Amino acid sequence: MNKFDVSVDTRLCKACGLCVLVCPKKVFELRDEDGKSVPVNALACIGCTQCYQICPDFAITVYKKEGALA
Amino acid sequence: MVNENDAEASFVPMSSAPDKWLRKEHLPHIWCPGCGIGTILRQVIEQFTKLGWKNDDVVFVTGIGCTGRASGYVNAQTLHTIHGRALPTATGIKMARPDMHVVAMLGDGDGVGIGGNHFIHAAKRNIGVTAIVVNNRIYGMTGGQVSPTTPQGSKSTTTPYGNVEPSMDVCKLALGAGATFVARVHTANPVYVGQIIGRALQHDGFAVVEVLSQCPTYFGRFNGMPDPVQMLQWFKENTFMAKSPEDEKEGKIPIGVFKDDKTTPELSKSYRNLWEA
Amino acid sequence: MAMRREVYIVGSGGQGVVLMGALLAEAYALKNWNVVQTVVYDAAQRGGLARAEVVMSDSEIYYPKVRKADVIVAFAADALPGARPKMDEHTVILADESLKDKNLEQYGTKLLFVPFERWAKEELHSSRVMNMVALGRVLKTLGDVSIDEVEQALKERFKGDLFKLNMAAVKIGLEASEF
Amino acid sequence: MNRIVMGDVACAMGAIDAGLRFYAGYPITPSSEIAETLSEMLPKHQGIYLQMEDEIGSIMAVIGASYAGFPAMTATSGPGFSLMQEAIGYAAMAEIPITIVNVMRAGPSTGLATQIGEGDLMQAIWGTHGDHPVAVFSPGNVREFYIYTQKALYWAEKLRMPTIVLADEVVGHMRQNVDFPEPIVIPERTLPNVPPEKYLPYATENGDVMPLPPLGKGYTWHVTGSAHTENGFPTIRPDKVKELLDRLNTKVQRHRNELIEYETFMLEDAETLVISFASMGRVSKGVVSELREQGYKVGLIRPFTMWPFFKDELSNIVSNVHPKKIVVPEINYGQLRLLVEWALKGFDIPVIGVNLVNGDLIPPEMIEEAILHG
Repeated sequence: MNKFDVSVDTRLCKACGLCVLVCPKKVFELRDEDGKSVPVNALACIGCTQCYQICPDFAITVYKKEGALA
Repeated sequence: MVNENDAEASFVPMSSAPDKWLRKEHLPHIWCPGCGIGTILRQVIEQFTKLGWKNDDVVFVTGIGCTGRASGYVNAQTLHTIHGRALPTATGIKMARPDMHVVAMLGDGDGVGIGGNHFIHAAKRNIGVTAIVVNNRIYGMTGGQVSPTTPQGSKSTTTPYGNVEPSMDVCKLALGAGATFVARVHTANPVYVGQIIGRALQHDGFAVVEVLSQCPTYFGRFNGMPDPVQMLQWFKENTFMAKSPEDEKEGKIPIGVFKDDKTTPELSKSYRNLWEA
Repeated sequence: MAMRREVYIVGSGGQGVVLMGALLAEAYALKNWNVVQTVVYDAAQRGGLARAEVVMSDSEIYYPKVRKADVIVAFAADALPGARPKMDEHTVILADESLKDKNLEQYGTKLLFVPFERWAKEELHSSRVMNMVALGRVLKTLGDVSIDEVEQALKERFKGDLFKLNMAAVKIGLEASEF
Repeated sequence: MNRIVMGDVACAMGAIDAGLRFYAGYPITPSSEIAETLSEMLPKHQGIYLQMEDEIGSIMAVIGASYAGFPAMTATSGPGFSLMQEAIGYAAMAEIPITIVNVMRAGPSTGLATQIGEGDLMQAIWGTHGDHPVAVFSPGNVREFYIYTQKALYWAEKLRMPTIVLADEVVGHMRQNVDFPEPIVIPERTLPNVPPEKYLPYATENGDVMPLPPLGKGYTWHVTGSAHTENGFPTIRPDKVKELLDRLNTKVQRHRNELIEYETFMLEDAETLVISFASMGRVSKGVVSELREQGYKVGLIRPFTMWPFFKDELSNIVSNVHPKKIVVPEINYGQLRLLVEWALKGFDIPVIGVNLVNGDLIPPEMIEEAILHG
């Protein structure tokens, strides 16, 4: 079971693609219709937050599972 | 393997900074796709969160230009002042209320162009203000004109044949004027940007963090790097860790903390010695 | 009829023109007269033109500058041509004796050369207090203020030896006989 | 108590007695004595004196300090006043209380640095771009410099706006014996009567803008010089922009009756009415007084509030007194005269200017000449 999750607020995303650049696990893809980022592979997220740290649009949130035993 | 406690488990955001420090109702912000200002602002609010500061103890001051709009998005005491004058405004605030955390976020035009003299004198006074200079090396808001930090030879809407003038070095200027904390970072390494801003915010005196930032819309597009990814790549390849902005290495830009002087008295506190006398 | 005294002091920056005017005003203020002092000076702090105009009246002073001077004190001659409209046949010019060759006779008023600077230097070893010698001499000419009143004015400005020096200088001017 | 005080010093004393806590400035003749005096006095009153790198830095530091809760002012003369204009507009738009003292000197540019002029009247009223409200007070002697500095500070805080004291070199540099009145004290900042989450910094309360809360009390709001809504954030919505600018421009007029002050002197039966401000107002009063003694029917109005202009009041006075002509002496080429002509549009009364700019006061004889033969 994955301990992390990631979401992109498409209202805020401006399709710059920096999350795609920095993600070591290829979590994101830019969708065809408007180039905005979609976490197509969120299950692969390792919680490194690089996407979160660089996203200039405050569009990305990385979640950590709490309450579960590690 | 499914854990039996999963029923009570929930996913929570890894950082509380956006909830606490952003005026989310004003997003999306006005900056272009791929602009570095948002990345830097993200790092600033992450540090506010780490330091445990209260929203109404932070006064966040900006001038005019792209970076000038940052104040509108921060959930603090915010002032969007006039062009080039964020630092004297911040100086007045800090002098009146030394207990406040006063942060000024400036662009390169704001900081060392129209506001250059204020920058020099804020450094000379060692006023307890953190100056984050977002250096995208161009005037973005007005459509891509040359700025004081545009590299010699670079194109802009007002240097169509390449910039004839040499560019200004923000860190050397800050050091020369007496700033007590001086550092340069770039947006290709946001976590390091955050670390250094965090040190600057805790510095008791005038702290300057120059953040090299990408403007893909103007600087990038005019100079062969229209994609922000290309610009970040350029920062990575053309910078090196150094101890001084005077250090040289294959024409690259020195990065790092160049000064961290904790002995020089901060002005808003030292002025109050006159009160006791 | 209201009493009005008008004194015009001209000199170079650094000769104590403004201070002299201020003390003159203060001495009269102690008598409960209204006083106004205005000054005009060049950009240069030392050596440039300096003028002080002092008006004292037992009623309200509207025009704060000198209209017809009762006394003009001249430490330097440069400003005198500009002061000509402020002179009439009653105006007394008290000029430092160093101005004897400056053709001050042309102004056609009561003209007296007084060795302000020489007395200050000879008797008090300080040419700096020539303005206080002149103050004494002006007070003597006007005749409204007693020595006690000047002394009080000086006491409010100077302490210790500085007071003694300045007071001694004023006395030289006040007690000078006509010559 | 009767003591001899220089005008600039009286301004500084007035500010301190009113509760000034912050001064930032840049030295310029003939205002520098205000800075010198405050640099000595402010630290003794838990206040701050800062000499900034220029006039723009000075007024911005003043805006910052006032925002942070310290009653604040700056002082300058014409060249510095010109540099401050953009920031005066910012203070008007952001509704941050500040006071600017302009000790006027003569002529454009450096002009006559040490001598009197009164040519900044229009600049004080309409100096900045984009049409903004200010209140302008003008003292004519040392005592009035003390009083109107306090009134300017008081009204700046009361109406959350920039106010200007328009003195001149003679008022600033003259030493005069003076008996100061009871001080007018700057009102203290109080917490808004709504909780932080309900606070709208630019909403109105009884027609006036909401009070500024002290910093660090839970209220976080945004200040901008851009057009904004009640919550302080930029807007380009035409209805909201209009609402803001209408409010800014009417708030001075709404308080005009409290703001407007002027002195009348020997108006009864006056066939000639003299209107004059600052130092020339004082000189003119002397001329009127002398001419009355000689039996001439002449009266005087000395405005202390230059803006809002006492338009209605002047027009009422003229309706009652019926002067045959109006004489306006001023050390410029007719700025007050223009305002008087505007106020008296519709009256068929000649308005004669007495104008001389040579670094000195206009001599009484010139005013007399205009009254008797102009």
